[in-house]
Amino acid sequence: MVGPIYIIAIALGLAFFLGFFGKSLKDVSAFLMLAGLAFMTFISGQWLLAFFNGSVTTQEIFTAGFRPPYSINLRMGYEEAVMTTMINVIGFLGGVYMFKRLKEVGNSAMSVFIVLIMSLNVIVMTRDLFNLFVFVEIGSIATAGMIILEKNSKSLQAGLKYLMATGVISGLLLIGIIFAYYFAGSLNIDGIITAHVGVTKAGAVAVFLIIAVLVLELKPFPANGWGLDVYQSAKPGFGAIVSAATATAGLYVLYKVLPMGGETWYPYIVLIGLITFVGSNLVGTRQKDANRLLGYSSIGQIGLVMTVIGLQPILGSKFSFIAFALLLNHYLAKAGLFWLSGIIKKEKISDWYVLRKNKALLILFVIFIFALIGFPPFPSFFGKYELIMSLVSTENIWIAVLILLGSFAEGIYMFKWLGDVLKDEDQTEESLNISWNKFIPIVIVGVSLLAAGFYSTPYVEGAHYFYFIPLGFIVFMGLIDFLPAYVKNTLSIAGMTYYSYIIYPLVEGDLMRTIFFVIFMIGGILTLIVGYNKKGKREGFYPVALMMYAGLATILTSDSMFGFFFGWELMTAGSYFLIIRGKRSKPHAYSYMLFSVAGAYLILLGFAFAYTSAGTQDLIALKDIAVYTTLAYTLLAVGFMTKTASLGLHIWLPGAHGEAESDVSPMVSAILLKAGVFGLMLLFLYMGQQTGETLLFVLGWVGAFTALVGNLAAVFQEDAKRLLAYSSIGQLGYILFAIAMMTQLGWLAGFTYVINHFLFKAILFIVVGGIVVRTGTHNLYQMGGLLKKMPFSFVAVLIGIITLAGIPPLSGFAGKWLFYNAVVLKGWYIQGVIVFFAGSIAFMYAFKLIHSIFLGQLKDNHRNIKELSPAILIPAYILIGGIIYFSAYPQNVLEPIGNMLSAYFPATVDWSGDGLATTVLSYWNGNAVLIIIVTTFILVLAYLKLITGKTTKLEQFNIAYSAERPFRPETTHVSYNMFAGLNKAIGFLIAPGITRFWKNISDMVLDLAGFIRRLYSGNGQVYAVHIIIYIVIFYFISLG
Amino acid sequence: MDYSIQKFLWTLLGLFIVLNWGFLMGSTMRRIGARLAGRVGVPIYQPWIDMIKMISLRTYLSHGVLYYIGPVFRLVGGIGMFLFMPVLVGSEIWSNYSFSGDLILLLYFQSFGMLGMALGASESGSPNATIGISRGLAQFAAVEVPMTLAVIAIAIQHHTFSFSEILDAQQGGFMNWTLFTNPLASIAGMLAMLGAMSHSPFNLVKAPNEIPIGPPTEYHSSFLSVLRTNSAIIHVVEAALFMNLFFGGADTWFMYIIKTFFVYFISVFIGMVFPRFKIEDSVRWFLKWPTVIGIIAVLVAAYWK
Amino acid sequence: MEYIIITIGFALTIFGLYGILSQKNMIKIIIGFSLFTTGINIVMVAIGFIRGGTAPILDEAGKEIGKYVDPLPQALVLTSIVIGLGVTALMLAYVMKLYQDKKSLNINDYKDLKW
Amino acid sequence: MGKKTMIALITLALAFVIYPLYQSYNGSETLKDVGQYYIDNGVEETGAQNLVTSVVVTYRGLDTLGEVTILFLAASVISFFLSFSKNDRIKSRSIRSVTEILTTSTQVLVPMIFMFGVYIFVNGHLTPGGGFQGGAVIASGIILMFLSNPRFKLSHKVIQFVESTSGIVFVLIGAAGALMMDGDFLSNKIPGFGFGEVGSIISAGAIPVIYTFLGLKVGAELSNVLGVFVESQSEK
Repeated sequence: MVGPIYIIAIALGLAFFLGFFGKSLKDVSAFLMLAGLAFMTFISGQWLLAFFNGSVTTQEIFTAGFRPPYSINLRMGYEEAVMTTMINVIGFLGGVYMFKRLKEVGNSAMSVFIVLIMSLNVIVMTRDLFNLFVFVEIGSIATAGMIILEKNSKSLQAGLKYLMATGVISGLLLIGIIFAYYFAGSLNIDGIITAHVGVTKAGAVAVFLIIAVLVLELKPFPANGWGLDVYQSAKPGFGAIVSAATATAGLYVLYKVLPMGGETWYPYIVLIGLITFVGSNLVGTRQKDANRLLGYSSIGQIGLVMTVIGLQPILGSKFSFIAFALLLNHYLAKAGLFWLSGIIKKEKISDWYVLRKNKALLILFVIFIFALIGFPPFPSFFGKYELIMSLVSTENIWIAVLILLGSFAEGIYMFKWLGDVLKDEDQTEESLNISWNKFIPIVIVGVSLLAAGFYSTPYVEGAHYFYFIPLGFIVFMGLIDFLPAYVKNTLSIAGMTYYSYIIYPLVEGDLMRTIFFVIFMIGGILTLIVGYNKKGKREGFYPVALMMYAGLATILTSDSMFGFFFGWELMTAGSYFLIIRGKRSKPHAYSYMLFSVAGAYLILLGFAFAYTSAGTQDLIALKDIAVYTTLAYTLLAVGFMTKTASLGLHIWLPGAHGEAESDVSPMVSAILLKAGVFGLMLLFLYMGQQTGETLLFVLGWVGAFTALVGNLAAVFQEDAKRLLAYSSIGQLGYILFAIAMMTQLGWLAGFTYVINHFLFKAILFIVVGGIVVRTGTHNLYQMGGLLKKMPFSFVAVLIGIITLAGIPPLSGFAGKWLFYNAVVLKGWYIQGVIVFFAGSIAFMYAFKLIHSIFLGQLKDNHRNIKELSPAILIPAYILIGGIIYFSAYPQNVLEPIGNMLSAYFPATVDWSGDGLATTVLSYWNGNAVLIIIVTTFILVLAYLKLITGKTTKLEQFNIAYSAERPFRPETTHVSYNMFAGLNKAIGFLIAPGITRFWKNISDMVLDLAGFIRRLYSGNGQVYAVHIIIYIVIFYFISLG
Repeated sequence: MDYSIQKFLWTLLGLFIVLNWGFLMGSTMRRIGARLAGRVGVPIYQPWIDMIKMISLRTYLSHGVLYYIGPVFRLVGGIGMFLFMPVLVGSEIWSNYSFSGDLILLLYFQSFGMLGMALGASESGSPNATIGISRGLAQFAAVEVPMTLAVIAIAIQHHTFSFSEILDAQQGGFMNWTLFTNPLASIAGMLAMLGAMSHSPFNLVKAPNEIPIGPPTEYHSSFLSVLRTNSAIIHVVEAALFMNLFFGGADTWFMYIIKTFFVYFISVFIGMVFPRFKIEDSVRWFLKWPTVIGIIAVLVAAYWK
Repeated sequence: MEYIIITIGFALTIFGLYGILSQKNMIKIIIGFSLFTTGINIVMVAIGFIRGGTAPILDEAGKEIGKYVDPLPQALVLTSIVIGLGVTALMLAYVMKLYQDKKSLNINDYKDLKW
Repeated sequence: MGKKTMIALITLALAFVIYPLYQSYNGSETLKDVGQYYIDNGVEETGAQNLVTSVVVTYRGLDTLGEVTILFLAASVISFFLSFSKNDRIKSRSIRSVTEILTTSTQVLVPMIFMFGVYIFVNGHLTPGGGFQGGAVIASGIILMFLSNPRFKLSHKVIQFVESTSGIVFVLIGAAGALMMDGDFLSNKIPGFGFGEVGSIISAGAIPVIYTFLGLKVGAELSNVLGVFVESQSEK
């Protein structure tokens, strides 16, 4: 095997050798450089492989034929092999990426570059402090050189600031080193570690200087202005190297040197790392310049890894996986993003929409963003999950909380950026010109990210390769994205059907899961059918839709908390992309994402508490959590409620559902929301009545007010789809209220609402969505009189709203009936009344919907409008079939559920054979009611027909209207501000206070960020001062 | 004779009685109102004449299918309410179809007719109709609150939603009437009734001088006759509902007629003396006093239980 | 003797640092850096000092004394001098370029990148 | 409180931080064992009687390699600036007038300075001094040439050549050590380079060779840096 020492020999030999080449032979020299980097990669790679196979053990490489401490020695162990390979790979790819530019500048640039990579290798391998110092210096000088590959005044300034900063800190490093030698009598790291110089005050100071400087090399917040300037002004191609390779080396050095100080230093590293992670990401929220933003993010991520390094004693056996997963994730994603930035060549993140001109790049961009925020299936997801679990289970809750805060702050700007990229108006004609040498490296890192995620699976308890099956299909759908929509639609439906078939055994026997299985999967297929009326390719729709359904399926089938969370995040990601497809949905998708991420973190914490008390990842761990019981359950409940859009957490929903595409709205409204309900139901069942007494009581009130406010807001909507969206909020309020009662009747009511809401909301959104597309307007008052044009749609909507309003004989009433019984038996009278009030309000918007669309005056521009396409009507009518069946035979559905529930709650409702349901309070025979009403209806209709002769049809405007004929439908169609009276009376209830509340919070965060970032005055000298102050403060915290 | 057919015929008979009693009551009330206003008023048999006139009209104008179906919905709503409520206490024959559902069913079945009316009227495309409906719905929603509170209070008190049981509990002397056993609930309920009957001061729904008779604006001839039939029935049934809830129900047809008349008379009488509310005022009003009383009623009932 | 040396060393380091942090003229800042590094180098030499020791050259002259100072710090100093020189040269080059760019040596004029 | 005072305070705070180091220092009587080891075995192991040299070139040869690299880097980076300032390079630099004394003395001195430099690095393993010192001296000669003749231009080709050759030779010698069985990188026990008799020019194995090339390299690099500075200068 080729010795690691040849990394140095080759690199330097080549660097010097390139001097021979004149300007003429640039190509040769450039290829030589690449060859050299490739060979370095090969050397470290083969060692890595050998260690992977276990065919070698840690090697000490001696120089000059003497043993340490008398001479310098390097070490090549497993860790070193990994690090050097990472460095060299990025070096090689970076070389490929910057190929042209390096050639332009000339041989010297290539030499500098190759020397830089070499120095990083040595920094990782060397075991000699002074040697470390020398190669750190080489690194910084080479960096200072590479900065000015970008030839402008800014990069010059950045370079000088960088030199000043590194100059100061390396001087201090030197002092530390020489005194370490003075006290330990050796420069060898191991020698110093064994010498325990830290025991004396002075020795401690020496060690402190070394550690402090190595920390500062990692650009800790806030003493890092110089580093940020480098990121911002250097060529992105080089920014990738700094962010990925240099940081990797620096982190490893810190990890390597930390033992010199002994255990006492780890907590301080944790502190520094946390401050850096949170602070840097917080300040990043205000950043508009892409490269600087990436700088903030890089520093943040490095801070995170630093934290993990500091946590090494706590994490124990899990340390290696967590640290490596997070490091690798950052390394790949950040390199990719910087390289993308190099292709885009746009400073402002708001100009990045050009990325849309190239689908492949766009997808890669998305991958990188989601990897950074820690979504599945990327390594950071596994890493963060394990990290939080371990932290909480070792009572380090605050660290966990801060880490999640930092990640959230990162999410704030990353998703803002993503939104801009996906949605911003494309104002430029110029197309991206992408040369292969820039494209390939990005693809490589992108793919490696996915692979890395896949291979992290075995390291995490509860993770299965099984979860990746749907992902594979999604990737496949992504690859065939060029096909026309109907083909992909068919494939998706087939795929989903098959997958449902596979996973059905997993839910079979568990009735609750089966119900949600039907809602998620069958509902999913039905909503996909609607997609058939879409023309063209519908690029990017199917992968994300399937991603959402895959997530839902995973939530349903997973038996471990990890699996649940995996599915949850997958579902969130998928739904985000579905929602953001809508024309005006950028801000709504953004707030949806923020709420989802925050909610997910709460859930994660809750799971961590469960894991702590039960010691297992199995979902059963949620049963009677022992530690921080109330807190844990509250966190989980609130987390799930972000998805059910309960009052206070609902502000994302109206826009997200209202602005979504016509067939996406039913997906996210009728189906997606139920995921939150499923979560809550699981939670409540595990939590039990006693444990959650107060929590449940509060949630009951929340549910009631959610129902009231949601419905009230719906009444005053003029936008058809938003009306339905608000109505969803209300309906979910009912459900929350119902299941919070924790009685059999309550849960029966809850299930009835779940099923009904799924059925009628799907119908309404499918049909209304179709109509919105047909009429080309969202506004109810611009529709009207469509009954004659779209009778089938009308019937569908009519059935929908009758169910919604809970009017007998349709199944909506079943919910109301159960509700009344449940409320009175539970004794939640007042809440109950609020809910019933909400119910009668629901009737109002139901009428407003059907009236404004189908009745009243037909508009001139709709005179020759067509009925909706079968693709829309067929699914709708299938769902109507469901409603009719449920209405006619409620017993067949509700009795089994009741029996299932009686396992958890005392049974309070029983069913006689002929469909009569009785409780101690009341009785109801849905079947009979339906028959009676239908019969009466027929009789009365016959009677009317009998007494009525031949009717003549009137013209549209032929009405008694204050003794004159109106001539314009607009003036005659009463829809706008329909319930003015009600609005005057109780409109104040829905003043947008909650929206304002969240607005203020976000403003506060941004102001804080804006205040902090004034530290970065741009003056290199000030940055040097920062460094000194940082060291002093660090000293007083650690040794003072 | 087959039981179900027998039952059907008895119910039909009951319906017939109620209908005519409704007509009679209506005209009587109009006469009383006229007298209070110092007029003579219509003859007692006016409603029947109207019916005959409307049915025998020649021209039948329609705005479309729903315009046609609307009145049917409306009437089914009225008849349904009659069907799902026992007429006479403890009488098997006169219990109608109340076995298929109870108070809760009835409360929600009110909306059935309203929906039909709303659909039919608003298909006519007349803004007056729609305005009337929107006001009606708003007021209905507000009225529901004290109504629900009263019903819940009663349900707590008697621990049932079933009419027969509520009625049984009120038998044996008027002191057992809910009116006396649970006065607060009764007050709330009666106040709600004023709204439900939508007489003045809560009749802005069909404000005769502002939007000519509101929702039914466009209706005439046989359609209107159906609506009139319904309103005749519904008035009696609504009155009967409150009678059953608060006034101990009726064990004979005679008591039935007396009590319904009395209950109905209350609402009309108040209508005579009070001016009309604006819709937002009536909504506020119902959400203020009746609601407060209702809440107290519920709390009291809950406390006693 | 050695105390004087190390005192001077530390003093130079601190003064140099003060110069780096306080001077506005970039040339002066660079001079501050040279002071800074020089001070550190002196400290390093002092660390290697042995009372009564001579230069670690084992020729006749040295052998007579038979007591040598530590050769290691001296070797390190050699290295660090060269490094310091490299850094200084680089800084000068930067400053030169910046000056050609804006015709100013005041570091406060170079704050284009901030926040 | 003025800015300067604040900075002074901050600096003092740092002084306070490192004060324990100063305090702990007491000039030692005895060597650290590493130092002692060099004194005892340095000569036998490396054959150089100047132990600093043996430490620099052999024991800590890797540092030295890094050192050279740093100079090399500095030179290369500064030479970026040339390509940098291609555009804004002022063709006609106003030339300072040079006094007779300077030119004449230069002609006399420069050769001697070069000689001296060469002497220093050739004897690096015997007497104080070595590659770096010698290189520096040579570069000082170059400065003199620049001063005496402003039009003087270094030939980059030559410089590049010297630099690269010497650098490669250094690396190769280092690698040669490693290529031998059980040998190490940068060891100076290389066949062909006898240790000779300590104290003579031809001794200490590879050290003199390395030092010679180091001297050349350092000289070349320093002069290169100077040259670049002079050329990219634009005085108006």
